[in-house]
Amino acid sequence: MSGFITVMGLIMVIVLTVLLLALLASLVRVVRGPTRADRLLSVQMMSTVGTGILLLMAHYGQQPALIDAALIIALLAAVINAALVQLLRAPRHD
Amino acid sequence: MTADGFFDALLAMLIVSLACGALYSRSLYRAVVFFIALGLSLALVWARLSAPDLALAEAAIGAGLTGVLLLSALKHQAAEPLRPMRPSFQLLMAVLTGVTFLLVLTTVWSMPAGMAQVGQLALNSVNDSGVEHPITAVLLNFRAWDTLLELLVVVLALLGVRQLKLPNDRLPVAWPLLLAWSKLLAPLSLLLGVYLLWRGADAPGGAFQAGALIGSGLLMLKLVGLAPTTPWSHWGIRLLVLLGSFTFLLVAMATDVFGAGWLTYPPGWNKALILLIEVAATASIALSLAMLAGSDHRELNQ
Amino acid sequence: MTEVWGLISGPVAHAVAYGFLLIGAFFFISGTLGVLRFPDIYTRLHAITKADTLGLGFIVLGLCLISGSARTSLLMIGVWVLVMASGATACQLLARYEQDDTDRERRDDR
Amino acid sequence: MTDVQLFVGLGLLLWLLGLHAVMTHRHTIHRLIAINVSGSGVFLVMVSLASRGEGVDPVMQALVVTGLVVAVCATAFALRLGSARQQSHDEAESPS
Repeated sequence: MSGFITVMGLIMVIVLTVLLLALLASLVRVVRGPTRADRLLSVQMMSTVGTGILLLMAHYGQQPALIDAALIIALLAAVINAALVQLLRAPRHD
Repeated sequence: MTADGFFDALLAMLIVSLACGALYSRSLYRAVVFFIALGLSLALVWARLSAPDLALAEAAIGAGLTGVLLLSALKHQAAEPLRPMRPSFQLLMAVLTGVTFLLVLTTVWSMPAGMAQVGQLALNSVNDSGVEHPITAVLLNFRAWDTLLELLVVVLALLGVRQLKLPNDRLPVAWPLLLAWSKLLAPLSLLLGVYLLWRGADAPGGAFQAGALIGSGLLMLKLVGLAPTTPWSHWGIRLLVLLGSFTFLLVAMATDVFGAGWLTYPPGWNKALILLIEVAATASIALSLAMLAGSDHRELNQ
Repeated sequence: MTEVWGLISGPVAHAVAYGFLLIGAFFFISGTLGVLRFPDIYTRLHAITKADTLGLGFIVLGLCLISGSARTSLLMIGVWVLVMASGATACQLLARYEQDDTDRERRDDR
Repeated sequence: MTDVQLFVGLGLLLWLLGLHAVMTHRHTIHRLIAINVSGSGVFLVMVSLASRGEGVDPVMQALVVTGLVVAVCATAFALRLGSARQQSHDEAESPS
């Protein structure tokens, strides 16, 4: 049984590592761009990956409150996208 | 190297590269995006350091509000060229900060393990505070003075912004998709905020996280032009901004005059009083943060 | 009923759950590759908002099976639905922003 | 090196990187970002020191929650100050 549990732990670590590497990879998009939307796309990606990591950590570290944090991050990534579109859009020439 | 250590090292690497990106990008927009991403990742660090309260607060404040603030500041900036300082000066500063880093690092690493006495004291007396969650107990009972002053800082910041001559600009008309989306998102943030406030008594959450969350929902409505105007000249708005500090001060004075002393809640009443203060503080924080970030000339300077 | 519950919380279900986690990781890898390799913003948006959301869905599914508690599972499914909705909307918003930006003069990205 | 030491080191690094950037940048928004980064470094040091012992020190964490809210208020005020300055600068430059 103990062997079974360590396999599970290993899978958990593998998945967490994959997600963290995805987070690091999204930085490439911020650096290389080339457009503004591209750079903000990486924020969207980080929020999706970050929610995944938080959910896994909530299970792994027995901290159910992290699920709430994941919920908030998902919500506020959407707010940031909306803010970009509203604030940095070229104003209409009327 | 253990699995946990590997995870920590990756996380630390991520944070350092994000910070370097935020600090040393040539383009201002890139720096802002890096900074938003840094806020998101710091939430992961707080989660790792078993501080879920902070993860919640950072997710709401560091990732959401600060991002909107910086993006709206970016809008007003002219395309000012970034003039770096002389290389010799930069090098000097790098050497100075490097030496400081080594000195402080050796000091902090040699600090003894174990919790400070006051932390232990707080943990031991949570049961007398009226709430089960130790951090809420510290914020609203043991160190309520700090929290009261903090609410005043929020009000002060808003008053400070009122003194400035703000640019009077109009946002473009929002796309229908954005309107529909924010009509969905704003009630959701209110719901989630109330949920966090309610959970704050016995689990991570509380007035600040809830206030920041509701504030960002309100801010989003302001950005797309759906929110009713909140002019400072209206007495209701002023009352709502000051509600948190007033309630707190009233409770403090009442306990001082009729009870055992300044902010020493009478036994049996503490849960109700804490809840009262928290609800008032949440409303004030939400409105103040939304106005700090999103109100313009018409609303703040009459 | 007890038999069903035993099957859900038993070792078989756990094995399936960890399989779901691995599938989720696979989708995250493919989404990341898409973001790194695809040629323009529209295809990259596609990679992020489809592959990564699907990956998160599998991870949520796996964690739901492992946790076996209704409240946690509901919250996690809520997170997934929210990410799905925000992904879809963000995709549209960013793509339109990009188009709006290109339609006008090509602004440099300071 | 334990995890606490790693995160304390990381916090100090953030603090000093931010400090360095505050001193070497001229643009308002850049400087504000730098101040916020170094603030996050300070929070990081405090929280990792709080998780040294057996349990988690609630006083430190409560202080950091307070600090986050104060930081965002100060940043908002400073950014508004910056854009107000920019505006008066523009008005002084324009001939009208």
